[in-house]
Amino acid sequence: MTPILQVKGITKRYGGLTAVNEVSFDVAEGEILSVIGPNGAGKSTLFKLISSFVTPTSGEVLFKGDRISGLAPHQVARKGVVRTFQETTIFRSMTVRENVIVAHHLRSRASLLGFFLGTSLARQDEAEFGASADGIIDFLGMGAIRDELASNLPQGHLRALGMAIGLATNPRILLLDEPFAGMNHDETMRMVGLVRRLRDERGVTVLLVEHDMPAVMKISDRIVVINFGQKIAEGTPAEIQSNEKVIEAYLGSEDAAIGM
Amino acid sequence: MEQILANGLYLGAQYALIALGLTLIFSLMNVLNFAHGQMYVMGGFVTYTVVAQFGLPFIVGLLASAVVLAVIGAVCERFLFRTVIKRSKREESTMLLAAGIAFFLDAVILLVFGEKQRGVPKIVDGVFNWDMRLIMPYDRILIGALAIAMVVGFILFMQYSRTGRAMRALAQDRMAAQLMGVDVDRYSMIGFALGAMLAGIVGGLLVTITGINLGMGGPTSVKAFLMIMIGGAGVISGAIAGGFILGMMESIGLTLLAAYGDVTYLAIFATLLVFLAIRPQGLMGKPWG
Amino acid sequence: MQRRTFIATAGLSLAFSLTASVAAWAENATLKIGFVGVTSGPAAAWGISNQRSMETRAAWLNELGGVQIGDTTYNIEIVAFDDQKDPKRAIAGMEKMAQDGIHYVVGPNVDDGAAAVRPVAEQNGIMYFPYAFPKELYTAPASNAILGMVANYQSGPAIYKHLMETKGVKKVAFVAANESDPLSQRDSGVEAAKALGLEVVSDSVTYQVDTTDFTPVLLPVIQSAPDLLVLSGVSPANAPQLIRSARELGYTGLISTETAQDAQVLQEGAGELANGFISVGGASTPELASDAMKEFVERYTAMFGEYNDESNTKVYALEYIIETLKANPAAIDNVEEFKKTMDTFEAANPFMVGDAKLTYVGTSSFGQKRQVSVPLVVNEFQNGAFQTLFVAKVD
Amino acid sequence: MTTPKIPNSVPTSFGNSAASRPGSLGPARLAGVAAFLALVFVAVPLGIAASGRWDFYYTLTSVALLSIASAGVWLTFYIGRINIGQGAYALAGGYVSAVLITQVGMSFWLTLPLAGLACAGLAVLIGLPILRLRGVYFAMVTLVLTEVARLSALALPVTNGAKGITSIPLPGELSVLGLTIIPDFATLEDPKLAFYLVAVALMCLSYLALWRIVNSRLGHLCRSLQQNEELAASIGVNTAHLRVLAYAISSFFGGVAGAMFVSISQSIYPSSFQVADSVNFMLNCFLGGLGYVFGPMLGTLLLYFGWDLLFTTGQYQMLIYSSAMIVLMLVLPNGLLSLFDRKGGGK
Repeated sequence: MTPILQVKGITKRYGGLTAVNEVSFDVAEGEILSVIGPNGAGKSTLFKLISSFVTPTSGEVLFKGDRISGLAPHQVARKGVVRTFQETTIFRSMTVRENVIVAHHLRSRASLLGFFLGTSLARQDEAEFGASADGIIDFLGMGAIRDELASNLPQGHLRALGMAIGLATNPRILLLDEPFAGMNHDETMRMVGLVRRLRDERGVTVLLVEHDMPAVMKISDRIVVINFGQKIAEGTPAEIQSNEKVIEAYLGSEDAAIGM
Repeated sequence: MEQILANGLYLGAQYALIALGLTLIFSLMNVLNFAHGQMYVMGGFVTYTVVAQFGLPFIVGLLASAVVLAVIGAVCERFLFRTVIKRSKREESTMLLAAGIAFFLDAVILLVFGEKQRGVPKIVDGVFNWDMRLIMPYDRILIGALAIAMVVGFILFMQYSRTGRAMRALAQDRMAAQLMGVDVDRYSMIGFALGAMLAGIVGGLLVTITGINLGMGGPTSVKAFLMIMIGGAGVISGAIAGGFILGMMESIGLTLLAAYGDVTYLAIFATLLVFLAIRPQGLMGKPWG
Repeated sequence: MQRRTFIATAGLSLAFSLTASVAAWAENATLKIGFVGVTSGPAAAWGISNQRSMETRAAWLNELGGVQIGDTTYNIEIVAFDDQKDPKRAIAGMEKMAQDGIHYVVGPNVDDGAAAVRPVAEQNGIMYFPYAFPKELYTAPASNAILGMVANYQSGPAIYKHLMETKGVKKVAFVAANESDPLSQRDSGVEAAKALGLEVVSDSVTYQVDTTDFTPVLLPVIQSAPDLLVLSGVSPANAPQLIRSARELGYTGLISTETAQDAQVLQEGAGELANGFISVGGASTPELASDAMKEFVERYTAMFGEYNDESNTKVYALEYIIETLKANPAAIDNVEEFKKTMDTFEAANPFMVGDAKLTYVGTSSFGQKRQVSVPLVVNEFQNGAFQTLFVAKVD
Repeated sequence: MTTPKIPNSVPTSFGNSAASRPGSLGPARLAGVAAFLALVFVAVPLGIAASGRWDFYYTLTSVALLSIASAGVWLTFYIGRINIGQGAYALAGGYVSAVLITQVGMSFWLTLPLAGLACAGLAVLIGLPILRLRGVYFAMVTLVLTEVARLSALALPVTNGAKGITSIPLPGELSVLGLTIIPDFATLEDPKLAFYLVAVALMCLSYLALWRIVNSRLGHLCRSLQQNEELAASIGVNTAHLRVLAYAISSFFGGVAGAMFVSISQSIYPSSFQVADSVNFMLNCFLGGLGYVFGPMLGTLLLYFGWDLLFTTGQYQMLIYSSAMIVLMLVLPNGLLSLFDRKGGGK
């Protein structure tokens, strides 16, 4: 089976600095793949390269065999490659439900003019978006805060809302940017469960960039490790945990010990 | 050619000084001060009153302009902008306030100083004439030199004085500055006063050459906006560069395009639009100001 | 009425005008005369000199017991509207005048405003006296506008001709601000100069009104080496700077303009360099001014603290309205009567010495009498005051 | 530059929760609309006839037209852009109408939508590069745009330059299939009432359109853009496209208002709409409140009438006007309509 996403020799240079250097890996359909690496390893840049918020200096990203690097972010999203944001990026002055509804944009069948005129197709769309949004909100366990203004939410909920927004676009592959950052153990475990269900129940392929080792080990089917912009290892959690290079990289950077 | 450069340099020096005050206020408080031009006019009239009406020396007039405008600036910040910034949900609301202040100053200037063009006699007579290649009246050379000195003085002040450093910290990151123990309210007020003062000083300087009238406020603000767009909003070096570039463009444009009549400013604007389309943050600005 | 109690810079004036108004406020009827023009913002100077000269003259007439028109004695009340130099506001002002039952309005001060109020004036039967030069305002089918001064296309040729004959001017250059009024005046000036056989060496240079340094503007003009530099439609604010820059660039020829200037502004802004500058003035040069004009200047100064030389011309509109109404009282609320009277109207000119007359002119420029006859006085600036160069008449 | 703070009050809710379906007219809202229409089309003319204040017709006509232009500015605020350039489009719209009438001999009623469309087209050309700018940069560029429009009007041959276009005929008859919908204005004894009715009808249409935009998906997407452009892009919104679309609609409003003004003054000059007008359009929006669809209408009414009412204060008019503006800003920095926030959100 061809991989759903292929990263081929992607490189990004800023002036003299090479943030990402010749990184290649594949993501198979229906898998949860994590990209890890010490601070400053180039994870964020890699993430932006894949979601096409940044254009690569060389190399390319293919989605289902089509090149997506170089496209505008909204075009990439349109193909089914959708990212969430590291910061708590949401539409702050909308309610939770409005956030999710607006994110249904890609599923519109009616044109903007149709929506303006309130055609029956547009009304059908709106009704569907509402129902779908409610479904997503319930799925993520946010039913109680449905009509809360997003700017009033605590951080854990914001992260979930970010994911809900991503889900609303009906993605084939969801790119999660540090979904566990700043969470305590319980919250992390709940989020791990959510991401699993995302894949199991909705068939969404997940690629995540993360820092939190225990969570990554728990959640991932496979892991890609990068350091200093280069891929140093790839494999199952068990393989990564015993990889010399990886241990060295993490010890060398005095970052969190691995796999505890 | 020499003439064009000299004209551009002279214009640039005064423009830079105007832009400095505007950009200082912008960098500290994110306020686009629509009333900047009116403050400049106010400064001109104060100097005029002191010099031409009371018969005091020019330097006294200049000092009076500086003091009056600094007070006006401080009052505006303390009692108007601070309140609105705290209470408003959108920071653009300060634009409405600034426009209101511009109207208000216009009204005050009309009532206090009248509607006529005013000017003070030349402070130095004579014209420097180098073989008809470069003609520059001495008073213009003096004012240009003074303006450049002020720009340099301002940079040194921002670079080395305690107040200047505190303001730079504030401009860089308000939050961080607060954490580092910078008294944000106090330095915002000082910054605003200083910005207004700069506007007043330019007014005072130029009243000896161009004179001053009620109508110069609005257009001056627009020109100052142009300069900080060219250089990059909220960046001191950008304001200076913007001032000199606009001065040069005007000088060159008026000479080269004279035969085509009314198009110099149209050309400048068109260039600016193209430039900003390529480089939205101006020459030296951080992206998005 | 409240308008009379202006608090001017001198506290004296308050007391003066208060007593004046109280003394004169008998049981006279009130005749309202309107003013729609710009009295705030950048161009405030134009409208303010209008409004103040009207108010000064009105207060003075009221103090004398009012104006007798037909069998009724009226006190004059000036109703002023600030249009902020916005044509849209000017329409609102004219509507306000119509609402107040006013049939005679002075203003607006600029071309766009004068054109914009035309429909309102015509629909509501209002005669108005713009200080704007577009000919279509005064030529048929338009008939409600009366030009309140001498147009530049009338004074220009007179000045050029005079300078050709007396100073041997052959080459002329024009500079104008990049705005409607000055540009139109430049174009008609160029036309007039060419018609007189002058060589126009530069006519494309313009400047932004907010220019702070005119050297780069004037450089190419001076290099074209004209004998006469015409500052078309120059505002009093820009004139001294332009003169100064031209002189500092070494220009030694003549400089002239067809707009009215203020002597003190010239003196402050350009000093000696302005000597020899030729402009069009009102009727208060020492040779021409009657005692009434001198008293007007005194009263104006007492009321508002400072005189404005432009008011020499601007005092006339009100005088024309009142005198025409006196000549035909039926016109007081019927402008058609006013128009009929205009053709034959003649009255003594109180502001000029000798037996000068107030009449309506404009036949040769507009094909109908739609212009007040004010003396075309061409002045030369010398050491802080205007001296009369020559006086001419417009027909 | 930080992202703008956004009003907490949500102007409109959307989705099909029972409370308010998009675009649905509940009985309360329907009554409000009916009352408003009755006010502008019946009560105002009756009131003016009763009081004899005929000059109010022009004042209110101006308010209606200026509020249309302001509505456009408001829409650009809605996508998070401070627009101080609406005067440029009003001027352009005015010139399009004037040129088509005087040189092509087209009916005014046809030039009205054409003026709007021409401005929308112009906005696409200008908007493509400048809409990439944000915050004060966009604000300052648009401010310069008004000046560009004035200089272009002076320089272009088709505009008749400095002399302007004058003696433009009044709007003629508008008839469809031989049925007269609008009579020839020149045959009316006094076109004031006719102009007023046309202007308020246009205003009602414009605000209906604006209200529909805000309450339809287009409005929701605009709001998403205003709040976070990156996130909007990540959910598949073509942000560049949407910005240009909103800006074009905004400029359409400006063009229509400008063309209508030209038919009233029967003349246009390069100075007919100036920087001061552009600033005023923006102020109208601020004053009314940026979070409320009807904010710009109220703001225009207040600012315009405020100046008019101060007419009797003579030379202190400007002083009082500006002081009032500053005080208002201090007391209600979020716009007049924020007064109603405590009672549960604006309209």
